[in-house]
Amino acid sequence: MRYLPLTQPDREAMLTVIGAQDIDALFADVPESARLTAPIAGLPNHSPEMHVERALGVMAAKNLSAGTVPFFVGGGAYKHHVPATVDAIIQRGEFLTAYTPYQPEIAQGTLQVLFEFQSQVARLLGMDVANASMYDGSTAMTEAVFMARRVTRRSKALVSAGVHPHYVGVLKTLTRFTDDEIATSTPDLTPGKPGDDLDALIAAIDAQTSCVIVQNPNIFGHIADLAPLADACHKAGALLITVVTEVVSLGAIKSPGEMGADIVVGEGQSIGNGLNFGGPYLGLFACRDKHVRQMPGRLCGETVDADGKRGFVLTLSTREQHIRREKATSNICTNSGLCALAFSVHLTLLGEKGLRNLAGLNHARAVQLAERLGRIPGVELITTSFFNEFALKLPTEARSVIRKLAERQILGGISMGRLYPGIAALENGMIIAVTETATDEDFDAFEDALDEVLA
Amino acid sequence: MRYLPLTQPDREAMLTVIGAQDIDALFADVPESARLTAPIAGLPNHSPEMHVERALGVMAAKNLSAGTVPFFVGGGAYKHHVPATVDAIIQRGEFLTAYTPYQPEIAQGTLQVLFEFQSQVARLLGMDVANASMYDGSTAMTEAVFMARRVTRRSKALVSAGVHPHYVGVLKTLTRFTDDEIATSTPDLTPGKPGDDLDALIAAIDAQTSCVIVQNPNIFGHIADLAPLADACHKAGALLITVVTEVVSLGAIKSPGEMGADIVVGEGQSIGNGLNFGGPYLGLFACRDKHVRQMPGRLCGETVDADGKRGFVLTLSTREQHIRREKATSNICTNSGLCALAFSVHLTLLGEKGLRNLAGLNHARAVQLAERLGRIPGVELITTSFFNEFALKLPTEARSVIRKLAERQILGGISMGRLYPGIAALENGMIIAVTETATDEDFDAFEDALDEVLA
Amino acid sequence: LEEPLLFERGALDRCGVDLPEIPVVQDRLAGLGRADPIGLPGLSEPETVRHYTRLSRQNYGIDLGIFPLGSCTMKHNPRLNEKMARLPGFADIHPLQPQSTVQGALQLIDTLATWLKTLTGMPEVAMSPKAGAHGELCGMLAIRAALEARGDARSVVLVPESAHGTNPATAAFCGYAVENIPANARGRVDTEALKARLGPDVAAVMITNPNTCGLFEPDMIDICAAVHAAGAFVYCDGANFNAIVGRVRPGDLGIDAMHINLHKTFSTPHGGGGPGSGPVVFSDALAPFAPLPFVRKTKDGFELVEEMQARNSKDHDRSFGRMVAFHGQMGMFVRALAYMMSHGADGLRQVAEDAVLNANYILASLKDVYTAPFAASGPCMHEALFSDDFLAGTGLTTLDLAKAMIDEGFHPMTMYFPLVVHGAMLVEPTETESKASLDQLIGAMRSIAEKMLADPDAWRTSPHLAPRRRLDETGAARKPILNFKDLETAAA
Amino acid sequence: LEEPLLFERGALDRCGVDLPEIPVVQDRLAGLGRADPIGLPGLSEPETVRHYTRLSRQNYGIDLGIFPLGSCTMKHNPRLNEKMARLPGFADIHPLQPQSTVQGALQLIDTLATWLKTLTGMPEVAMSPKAGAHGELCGMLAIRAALEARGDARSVVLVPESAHGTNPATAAFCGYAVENIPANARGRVDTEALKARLGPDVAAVMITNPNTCGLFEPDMIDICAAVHAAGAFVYCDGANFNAIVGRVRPGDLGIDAMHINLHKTFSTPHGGGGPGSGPVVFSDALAPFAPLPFVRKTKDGFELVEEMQARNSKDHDRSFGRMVAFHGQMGMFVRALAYMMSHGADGLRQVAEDAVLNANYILASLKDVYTAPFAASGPCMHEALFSDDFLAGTGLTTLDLAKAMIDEGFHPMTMYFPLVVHGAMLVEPTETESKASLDQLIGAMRSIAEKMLADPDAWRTSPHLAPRRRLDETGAARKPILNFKDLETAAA
Repeated sequence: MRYLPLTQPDREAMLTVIGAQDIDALFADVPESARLTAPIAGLPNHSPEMHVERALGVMAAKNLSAGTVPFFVGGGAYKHHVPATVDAIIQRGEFLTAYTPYQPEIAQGTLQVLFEFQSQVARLLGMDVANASMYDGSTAMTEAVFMARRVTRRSKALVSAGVHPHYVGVLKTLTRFTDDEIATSTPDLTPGKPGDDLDALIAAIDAQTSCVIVQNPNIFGHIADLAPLADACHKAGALLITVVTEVVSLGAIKSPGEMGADIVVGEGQSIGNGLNFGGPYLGLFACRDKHVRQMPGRLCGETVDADGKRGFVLTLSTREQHIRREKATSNICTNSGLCALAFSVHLTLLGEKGLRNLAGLNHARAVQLAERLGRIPGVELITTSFFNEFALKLPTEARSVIRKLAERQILGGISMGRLYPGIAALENGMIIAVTETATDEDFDAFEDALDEVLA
Repeated sequence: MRYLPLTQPDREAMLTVIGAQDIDALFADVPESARLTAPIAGLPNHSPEMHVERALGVMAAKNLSAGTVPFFVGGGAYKHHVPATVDAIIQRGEFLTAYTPYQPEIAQGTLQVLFEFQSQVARLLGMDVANASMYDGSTAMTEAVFMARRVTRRSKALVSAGVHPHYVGVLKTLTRFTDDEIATSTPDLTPGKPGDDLDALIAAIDAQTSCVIVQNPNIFGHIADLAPLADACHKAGALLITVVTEVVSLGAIKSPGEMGADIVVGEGQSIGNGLNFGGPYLGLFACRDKHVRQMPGRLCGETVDADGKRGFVLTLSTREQHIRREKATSNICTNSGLCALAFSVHLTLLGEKGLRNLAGLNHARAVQLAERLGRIPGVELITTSFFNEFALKLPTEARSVIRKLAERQILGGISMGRLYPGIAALENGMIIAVTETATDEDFDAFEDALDEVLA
Repeated sequence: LEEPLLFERGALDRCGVDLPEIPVVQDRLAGLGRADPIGLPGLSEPETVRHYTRLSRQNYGIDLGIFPLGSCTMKHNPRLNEKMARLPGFADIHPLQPQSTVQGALQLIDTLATWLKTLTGMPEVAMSPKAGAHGELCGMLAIRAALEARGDARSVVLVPESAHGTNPATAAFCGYAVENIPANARGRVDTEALKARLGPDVAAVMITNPNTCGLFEPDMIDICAAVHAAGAFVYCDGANFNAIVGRVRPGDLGIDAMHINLHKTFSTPHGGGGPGSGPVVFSDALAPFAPLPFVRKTKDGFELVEEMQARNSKDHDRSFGRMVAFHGQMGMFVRALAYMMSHGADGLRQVAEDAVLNANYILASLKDVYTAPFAASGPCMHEALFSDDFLAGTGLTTLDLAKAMIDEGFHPMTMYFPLVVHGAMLVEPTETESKASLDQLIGAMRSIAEKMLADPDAWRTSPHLAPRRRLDETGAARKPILNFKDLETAAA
Repeated sequence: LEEPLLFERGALDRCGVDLPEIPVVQDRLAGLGRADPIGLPGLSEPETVRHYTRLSRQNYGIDLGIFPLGSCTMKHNPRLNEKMARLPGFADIHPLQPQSTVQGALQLIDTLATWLKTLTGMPEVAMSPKAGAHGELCGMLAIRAALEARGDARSVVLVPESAHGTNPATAAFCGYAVENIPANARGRVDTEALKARLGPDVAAVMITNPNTCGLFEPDMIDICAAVHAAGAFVYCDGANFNAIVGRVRPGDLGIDAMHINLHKTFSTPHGGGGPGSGPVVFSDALAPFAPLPFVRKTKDGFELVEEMQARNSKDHDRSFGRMVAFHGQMGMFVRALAYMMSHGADGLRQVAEDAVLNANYILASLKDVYTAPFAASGPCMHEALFSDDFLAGTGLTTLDLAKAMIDEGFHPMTMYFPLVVHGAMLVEPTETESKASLDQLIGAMRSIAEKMLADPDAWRTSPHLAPRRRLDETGAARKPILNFKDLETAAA
């Protein structure tokens, strides 16, 4: 039992101090009928490290990992190259094995990182203030809807057809038992601006509207100017919530803040964090100064210590559930501190210059591939303005195409049939993401295979 | 240039402070004809991290790594399971990126580790005192021969036929231009005690003999009682040098110190360190108290600071070349500090109990496999007393057998033909090591394949 | 040396990465290119490493010493877990890859689910919740969905006053009114008061067991039966499952839902505040309402069921829906399973025993000096509760004591929680502390207490030896500075 | 908290590993089983992590701040290198596996060899030496082998007095008498004295360039020509190659052999004292004598040549033999190649330029306060040399100054080396320090010097803020305690 320091003599000496006859005496409050007298049946006993490694290694080897094949899957999670430095830093025991910084005097490391993270996120999103992270982009978006209700005291949310359908699903689940009204619609595959229903949204805003939610770039990779929508929201007293699932895009395109958003939420996985089969990821959340006291999640603030030295603390905790209990702004308790650290380290390595170059590279490579694939007979490029992700319309059902590509060891993207099950109009759609990790050989292999599969 | 912090404006500002017109002015002492005016031709320019990873990953993938196949190669380097904790600790920046502890006040971490390492090694080898490590086992053995000459003022070294032939090779190279006389012989494959020439060595000791060098377990895995040899050495005023290339054996068999050795050297790779294609490894070196001032290599000692607190420093440096220059005991300068740390961490995790269990497991598994393979028709088990390694005599040339096993993705051991090229009497010999990492399935696969290859 | 802010150190034109050249293409940014400076300072790689390494050294972590935060459970984080989570087959797979290419990942989730169900004695588990509080939400959503499915609109959730603050917040989030149930003098739920309050308006009782006083609720079976008899459900907050894992299966007590904090009981790292992971086990009554997606074993392998309407599934047939964008905290699943397999059934039982033994050892060793409000009622579970009553008259409080511990080299215990005890100090050593470590902590706590009683005035301003003295939290909240504002400096 | 010794913390029956059960067999230990206690204390895994984490925090490393040790070259250690060295294809292969199964490893060695040969302008390289001093030995063995091969027994090696201590030690090891050559007033070899000493008894000249005063030897071409004319060889100590890499190819100067410290010029980590790696480049004259084994490119791939007698090789046909058990420091090769590829030809040139620029910036910024014995003779290379002459009369020395720097948060420079300068202080910033970092160091060094001159008595007992005050090194050497002796404690 390599993790358990007590020896049998230790245990006996301690029982003596306690005055208990045996360990069972310490479990006296457990009803007799519920006491297990032996290790639980049906599970193996303890294993050497070597055996655990072997067993998990066998499971891991059954998966086709992104780095080993031509890879073009996006849809809210992106494969970018993360410098080795990032992982080395987050594995420092002082970061990895620290708790929430409840004792700020001995947690300045975590706290200064969070303050820097908040500052980086606010700038990246073009907003005044960001929190210290949330679970992921989808839950951050739901929290934004609740925040808009608190700010506006209205409860109708209009959701663009371009928002990631899983994000919409989460919002619907978490508002199922609240008074919120969620208005959504289904996108179509009309070439040009897929998922772009900004005009319809502007028309639908009314005096009950608490917020309008748009994603940019949207689920089909399409990018739009949100300024007119922001104006319409503000005229009607509603808030514009913008979702960003590929934050690297903000090195190339105007930030939601610059276009007038009131709340910006995002999935921060793209910077510093791996794919990890969907988690842990990093929810970003930012808003305007005037709304900060309605913001959910942890916040780190600057202050001074008894000697007047600058220091950092968790602050505005009067919003939180450990103080407010049932009146809290949210039931959220933990954040994604370690993922936020990884994000912050990677963004520090990039800096303004590196982020702009990285974004420029992603965009240029995506344009190259989009143009190549768009020339395949029967294939239509649906998204004409995009950052690093675009949709194609195939001459056949995309789910089976993706499957056939996978058989050829190519992870070619996402079928819309998987994201929008049961909607026939979308089933030939395919979403393709291109990052700096894709090589020319990957492009060749993908193009050849797609040609072959569609032939 | 991600590793270079200076910006172009920085460089210009600094040149101004220096009063140099340009960077070339700082290289004014270089003769005109030797000044390169452009980046060196024939080499690529700088590469993104992503590209370096890809290029090295391709090279790495061309190798058959031990953990992926049934693996039985030993001969001075052993595959043991190293707990993940070991690597996590040696990657702490404070250990990894420290220099030789020349300023002990801010290097107590390294120094205390070395003191603990020396203490662990001395106990493991059964000796009074160990140094802070050397390059590897082979160079440590050569240093031991020189030390014996300093102690005895004699220069004839008798080398057992059971010593690793590469170690003997290193000794011969490094004594080629000294006055040392090295007496060696070639082993044979007589079943029972291969490489055991203790009686002949005892007979050969004379008044010119500075030392006798034996390896235990020897290159064929054979283990012997060295006490009679130690007595004979001591009677003749010579030193017994014992080499251990598989230090895990010392959890199961008597230490060289217990059997009377005067100097013990070893290869410490087995504990805490990976195979690494042969390096970096960890030379162990221990001796009796009375000879400590003739010992080569760095030593760490306990002392006190100005407040009387216990602390550690490098000591007895009057033996070393930075003080003694041409009169130093050795030209050795660096040690294997990081490998020593890995060794020490792993041995701390094991402790006495764990080491004994690990050794017991290695032995039991080796006995199991030896008995299985020994039953294959035509195969003869040559080594009858061993720890975790033994020699077989095959009915055919072993080099080609090993090659055929490798084609079947089994790394089956070492052919004696590779270790002793050109010696026909040994070419059917094969040396097989078994550690805790080999599974029953590995045994089955090996036995079946050997059966097949020999059929 | 003080470490400046990144924004004071870096510059917009500094960079710690090298990238391939950007091919020249006609851009497709629709005129939406970002023109203005973003204001993100960069650093070269060596400067980055140094910045964060120096910052890290201003932190305390479990790797440095005991972290006795009660109800937070800071135990050893094995490095094996980190290594396993980084295997490319787990770390480098996309949540939307074809299922045929992630069979090992689905197998891992299924295996972990089996362990959780077996250890809790519950028939179903939802894996996707991202943290403990998210798990509570999952459980309460299932309860409300189940009640609605039977057309039974109920409006009240009962929560004991010793509950985690997240419990009432969660119940409110699901649209329920929250009513508190008082504790009895022994630090447990007042069972009679609870039973008395049950009725047709009560949807559920949320109860933490072992509770936040570190005590087992002895009437749990009885309570569950009464709640069920009243047509309501029992949600158990499983934050303290580490105290009983392998010794008690919560399912045997009669509960309907419970979340499990993988980062507490199963040692995934807290990382300065997260990420967590909060799978929820369910009873048969709630299983059909569990969220999407989930993993199902099929004859050929494993299937990830993402959408109900697309399939004719027999299980989860009335799922309340999706809680997160993808499938949960895979990285934490790998770590937790590595931990479970390492311990096994026998080791996990030992975990609970040692955790409880360590806590009782602290309680027994300090109760003559520290006020121990419930010590008379018998042993505690995994954490020992004290209060600062013994400091009455000195003007010193729990806070002063906690800050004094910092100067002795220890992380303090949890302060002022649970709320039921005034000046509470909740000490949770966990099973991964040695006796020597506990003796050190006990010695320091005794010595501080004795010195405080002897000379109170010397102890009002600790810590003195930490990277910072006491920080002005009031000032921070009054005029919040949440962002580095000085763009000029960064651009310089 | 002070961290006790492992032997004071652990116990023989504690263990931080779990192992499979041992099958029962008839042992084959020939009655040589180890019966007596070994005396090795163990710790559980959590205790082990904590012991070493705490110890690590008593260390200074380049990750924490500048490490300006002259002649030691402490530059940034990229984590990419660590990651690459841990790829199983490099880290988990055995040196005696069949060559067909390690073609990628041999390719890596061959690729690194090509880089080294190209950067130095030399036709051959021996990869196996394990460290710089081992490389010197390799070079001198080749020289002696070459001389013997032509039947030319020579007996003397000339070494400038500013040489690294390993140089004379190595020459002596190869059986040569060592004679010192003085330095001139400009800190360079006295070329005339050297030439005057050349003769038929001189086997070689060992020369460090850039030398240990941080200066380039301007007469190097001339010296090499003279040595060759006298029938001798030039060994160049390449420890300072980082100052000229990409700007000067040592082969163009006429040298015959030079070792390259991979851990200095190419950033492999020092790890508190090693491991190093010291490949040696050779001229055509010495190439046939290079050691075994070596890697050779064949038409099908790569071959590792281990034994001369077994093959009819055309190259290395008079190899002086084997220097190490296997093939060298593979782990360091991977790191060094990752570093080289990252920088490329253009980046490596920039490395030398920035290293030299940084050193000159320090020299220029401090020479008005610190005595800079050779500053008048022009720029330095990669390191700036000062002496403590400016402290004359204060009773303070280089040592006091170094220890004062510790209290300011810096690692001191190299003290009392090179020996040619009394009270020497050798400062090498390397190219991986930013200007801000240099300005901090310069500021601190100025301030200390000024305060020392103003009030000498306040500065005799530094450091005060380090984990330890000044340690009694004399006492340690007089009665050496090299081993924890108290077995009883450990067994308790």
